[in-house]
Amino acid sequence: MSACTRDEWMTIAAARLLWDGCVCFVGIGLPSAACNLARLTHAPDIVLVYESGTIGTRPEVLPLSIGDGELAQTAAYVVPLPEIFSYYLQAGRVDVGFLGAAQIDRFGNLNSTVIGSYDAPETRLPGAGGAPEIATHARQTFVMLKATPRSFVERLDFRTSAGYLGGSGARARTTAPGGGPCVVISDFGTLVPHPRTQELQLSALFSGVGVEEARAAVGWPLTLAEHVGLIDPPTPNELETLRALHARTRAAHARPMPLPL
Amino acid sequence: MSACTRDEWMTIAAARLLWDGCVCFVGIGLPSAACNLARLTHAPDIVLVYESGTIGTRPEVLPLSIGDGELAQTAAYVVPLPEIFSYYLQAGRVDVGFLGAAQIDRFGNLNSTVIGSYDAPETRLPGAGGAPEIATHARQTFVMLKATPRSFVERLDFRTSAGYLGGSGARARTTAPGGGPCVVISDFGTLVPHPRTQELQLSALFSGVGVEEARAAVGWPLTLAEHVGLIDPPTPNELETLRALHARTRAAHARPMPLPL
Amino acid sequence: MSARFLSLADAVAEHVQDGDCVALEGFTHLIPFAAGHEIIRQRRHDLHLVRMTPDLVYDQMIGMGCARKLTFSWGGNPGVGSLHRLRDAVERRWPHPLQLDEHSHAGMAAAFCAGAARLPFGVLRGYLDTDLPAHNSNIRRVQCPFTGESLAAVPAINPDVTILHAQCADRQGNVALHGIVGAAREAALAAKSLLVTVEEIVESLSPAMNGMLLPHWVVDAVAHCPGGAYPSYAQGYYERDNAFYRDWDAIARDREVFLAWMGEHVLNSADHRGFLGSLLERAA
Amino acid sequence: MSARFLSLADAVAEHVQDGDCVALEGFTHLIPFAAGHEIIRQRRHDLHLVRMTPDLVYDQMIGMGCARKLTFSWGGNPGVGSLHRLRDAVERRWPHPLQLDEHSHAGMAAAFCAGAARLPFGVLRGYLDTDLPAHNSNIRRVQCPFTGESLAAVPAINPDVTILHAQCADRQGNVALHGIVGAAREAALAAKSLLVTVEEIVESLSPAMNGMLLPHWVVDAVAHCPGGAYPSYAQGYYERDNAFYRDWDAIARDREVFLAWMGEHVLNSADHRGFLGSLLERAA
Repeated sequence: MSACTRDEWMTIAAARLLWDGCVCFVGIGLPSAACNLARLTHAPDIVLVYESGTIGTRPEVLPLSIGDGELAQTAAYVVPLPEIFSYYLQAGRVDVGFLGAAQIDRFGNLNSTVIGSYDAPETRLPGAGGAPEIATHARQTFVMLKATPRSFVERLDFRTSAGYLGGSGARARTTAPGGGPCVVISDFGTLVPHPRTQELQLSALFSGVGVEEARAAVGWPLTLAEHVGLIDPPTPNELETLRALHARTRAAHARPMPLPL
Repeated sequence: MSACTRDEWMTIAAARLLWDGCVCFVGIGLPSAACNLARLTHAPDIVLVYESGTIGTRPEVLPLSIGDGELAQTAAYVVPLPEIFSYYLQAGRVDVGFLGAAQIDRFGNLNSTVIGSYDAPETRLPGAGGAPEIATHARQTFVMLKATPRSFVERLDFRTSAGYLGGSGARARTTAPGGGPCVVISDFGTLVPHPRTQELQLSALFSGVGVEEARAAVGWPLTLAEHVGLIDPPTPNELETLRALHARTRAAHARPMPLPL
Repeated sequence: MSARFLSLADAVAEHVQDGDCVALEGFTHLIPFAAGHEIIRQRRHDLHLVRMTPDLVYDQMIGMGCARKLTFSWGGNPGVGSLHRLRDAVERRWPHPLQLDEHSHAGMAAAFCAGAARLPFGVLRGYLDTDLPAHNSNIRRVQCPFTGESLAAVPAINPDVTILHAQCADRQGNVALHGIVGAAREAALAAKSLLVTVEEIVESLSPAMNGMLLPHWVVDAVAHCPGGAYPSYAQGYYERDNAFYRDWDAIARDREVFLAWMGEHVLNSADHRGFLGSLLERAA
Repeated sequence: MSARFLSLADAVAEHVQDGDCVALEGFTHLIPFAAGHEIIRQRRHDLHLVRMTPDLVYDQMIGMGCARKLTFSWGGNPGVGSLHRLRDAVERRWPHPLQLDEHSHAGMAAAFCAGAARLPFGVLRGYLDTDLPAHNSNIRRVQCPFTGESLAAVPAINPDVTILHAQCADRQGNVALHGIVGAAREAALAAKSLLVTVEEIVESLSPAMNGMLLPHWVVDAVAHCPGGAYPSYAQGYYERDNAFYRDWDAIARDREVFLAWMGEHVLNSADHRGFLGSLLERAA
C-alpha cells in the first residue's frame, strides 16, 4: 500500500476520536469521511446525523452534498430540517458536532463567512450554515481544518461560530450549553485547549512531523501541551477501509447520470 | 319514514350551511354528523379537518372520539397535533370552525369550562380543548347548542371562547383574525348576530316551532332579525342519508371488540 | 445511550418516582393504559400528571390518589361525557385536592413543542379574550421584538418522564408509531426520561423515511406489552373498545363502585395480561 | 380553493411578479431548477430571493440579474466550492449590488416555522456570541416571560410565492413529497401563494397517513414538469448529476462564459424539456 496522505491521516486520526454509540452531527467532506470510517471500523453503532434531517445514516458511499439521496435511503429516519435543529441539536441530544471553517483563532472561534470586511469582502465564503448552533449546542465539537497560510490566524475577520471566545472561562460564563471545541485536527497533528486558559496548544503530531512545522502553520505563538503525543500511523485496516470507501465513492460519483428526459 | 327528531333537523340545518370545498374544523357529536351529512349530500368535496390531525377525512361511520382510527384510515393525510393548530388553524386556513358549548351568551361568547366559580365549581366541565383558538382563527364559526334551562344565558360563568365580546364592534377592535360566530344552530331554529350590535337574534325557525318557544329557551330578551325565516323540513334524501349514517355508526360501535389477549 | 428492554413493572419502578411530573400522552389513540395501571399498582402518589386529554386512565389514577396536580386542556370521556373521578377531585376534593394547570389544546401543543426544543417558552396567537389567563399564571404575554405585537406565551413542558404506547420497537429500541400521533413525539422528546410500551418487538423496522420514529438513543426503556393501549386502540393492531368507554361512566360515578372495580381488575391483577384476563372472566 | 393545473410558463407568469419575495426551497433535494430557469426566461427582476442553501439555480438567477436581495444561510456549491456569480454580486456588485439578509440554518428554520404558523417571529437559542447579529438587524433578542432568559429572535419569513418541486400530485392537486424535505413544508405553508412543479401527475395518491403531503387547498398551482429538479435529484425518480455541479464551477467563474452558457441553454430553450435537450445535444 502506498504511504498515506495527510488527508487520509487526518481522517483516520479524527475517526479514532469517535466512540461507538456516540451521536455525531456530521458535515460534508473530511468530517463525513472520518465519521463513516469510524462506523466501518471500531464504532459500528455510531449514530450519524446530517443537517439535512437524516438520522442514523449508514451510507455505502460518501455524499458529495449534505442532501444526497444515499443519506436518506440508508437512514433510520428522515425528519424535516427544523426538527433536526430544534428537537435534536438545540435539545442537547448531539454528543459530537464536527465543524470545519476557513479560519480558526487561538481560542477555537471560527470564521466561515468572509475574508476582509463584511460589507466589502475580499472573499465571500459560503456562510454559517448549521455551524453557529452546532458550536453552541453539541456537547463537544471537533474541528477539522487544514493548515494554510490564512487558516490558523491571530485574529478572525468574522466570528461565525463561538469557540472559547477570549478564553479563561469566558465561554462558561455564557448560556451556551455545549462544551466547545475539545480538539482541532489539522494536517500536522492535533491541538487541544489548555485546561485553564482554553488557548489551543499542540497536543499531538503525526509521526514524522516536527514541532517547527506546526509552529510555522499556526498564526499565533503556538505553545505545547504538557504532553505532546505522537499519532500512530494508520493501520492497514484503517487505510484499506478508508481507501475502499473513497474508491466506492469515486466510482459512484463518476457514474454518468442520464438526463431525465 | 318517521317524523324527524329535533336533533336530526338541527344536523340537517347545519349541513345545509356548508358549501362544497369549504375547509371545516370539526368537533365530535352534532357538528361531525352535520359535516359528514353535507359531504354525503351536496358538498362531496368538503375538506374535513379534525383536531386530532386528520386532514381531508371521509369516514364511513361517525367517530365516537376525535381520535378514532376511522378518521386516520380515511384521511388524505394525518399530521401531528401541533401542526394542525399552528400551520392550519392559526395560519388562517380554516373556513368554518364548528363549536359546541355548555353556555352561550347574547354575543356568542361560549363557556365549556365550569358552572359556578372556577375555584369551587358547581359542575366541572371538560374544558377548552381546541375551542379558544378555533373561535379566534376560523374565518367564521358555527355554534351548535341545544336549548336547555342553562344553555342560553344572560351571563356566562366562565368565558372559554370569545364570540363578539360585548358586541358593537368590540371583537373587530381585537387582534382576532377570524370573523366570529356567524350562526347558532339550536333545536328551535337559528340565531345570527345583528349587523351592528352583534347581539344574537332569531333568524329562522324550524317549521312548526313558534317564536314563543324560542323566547322561552333563551335567557336574554330575544329579539327578532329583520326577516325571520322558516327552515325547510328535511328532504327524504337528507333524512335517509343521515339515518343511514347513524345506523352504520351504531352498528359499527356496537360490534363487540375482542380483548387484545 | 440506547434503550433498555425491561418488564413494565421494572420500567415503572425505575422511571416513575413519587412527586414526578409524568406525561402519559396519546391523543385518544395509543393511550398507555397498561402503564397507567402499573403506576396505580405501585401506589405512586403526589404526581404532577400532564396530558392534553386526560381520559379514563387519568380518571383512574386521579381516583386512586396518584395525582396532586393536573396539566391538561380537555378532560372528558370522549363521546360519552364527564370524567367523574376528575370531577369528584375538583368539585369535592376526593380523594384529595387536585391543583389544575389548565390550557387550550393549542397552548399545550406550543408548550410541548417548546419542551422538545428545550426553549423555555412557547408562543401562540391564543387565549384571546378568554378567562383562562385570569386563572392560570402559566399563561402570559410576550412582545414581538420586530412588530411590537403582543402574543400569548406558555412555559415549556418538560416532564420528568413521558410514557407512550407504540406499535413496535426493534431490537435496538428504535420505536415506530403511526396513525393519529397527537403530541406524542413532542412529549417524548421533551421528557428527561422516556418509557415506551409496544405491541410488538421486531427484528428490524422497515425503513421509516419520513414516517415517525423515536430513535433508540432518545428512548430510555422499552417494555413489551401487547394490548397495552386497551381500551383505547392501536392502529393496525386492535380497535377502540367503545363499550368500555360507555360502561366506565356508570363505574366512575360512584366512589365505592369505582374502588371495587379498581381493586378487582387493576390492583388484584399482576400485570396488564392479568387485567385483560379479569375482564374476560367477568364477561364470561 | 383548489390547485389549478398550469404550464410552468403560465404558472410563473401568473404567480411571480417583479419585486416579489420568492422562495424556491428544497434542501439540496428536489430543487426547482426548471422553475428558476423559467423565471430567468421571463426576465423577472428586483426579486427578494429566499433560500436556506442558494445553490446553482440561485447562482444563475443572481448572475442573470433577477435578484435585489438574498435571505440565506449557506451559499455554496455543495461539495464543490464557491458560487461564483453570488460572489461576484457580493464582492464586485455585478451585475448589480445584492443586499444580504444572512442567517444560520437554525435561524432560517425558525423563521420559516414562524411564517408557516403565521407568528410574527421565531425563537431559538442561537446566534450566540457570533458576529452575525451585528450585521443583520433581523436578528434580535426576546425575553422569556417566565424565566427572564434572553433568546434569539428572527422575523417570520412569509414569501409572496414559494416554489417547490415534488414527486407527484393527484388530479385534485394534492402534492406528495418524500425523502429529504428540508424546510419545504414550512416554506410552502408560509407563502401567500404556492406553486409546485411535479415529476408526475397520478390519478390518486396512495394514502399518506403520516407521510408528507401538501393538501390541494393550500396549493395554488401545479405544473407538470418531469425532470424539473435536474441537475439536483428527485428521490425515486432520478439521481443528482454530480458532474453538472462540478462543471458549473468553471462555467460560473467567468462572466462571459456564464452569459454564453445561460443564453445557449436557458434563454434559447423554450422550456425545461428544451433545456434538457440542449444539454443532450452538447454532450453528443
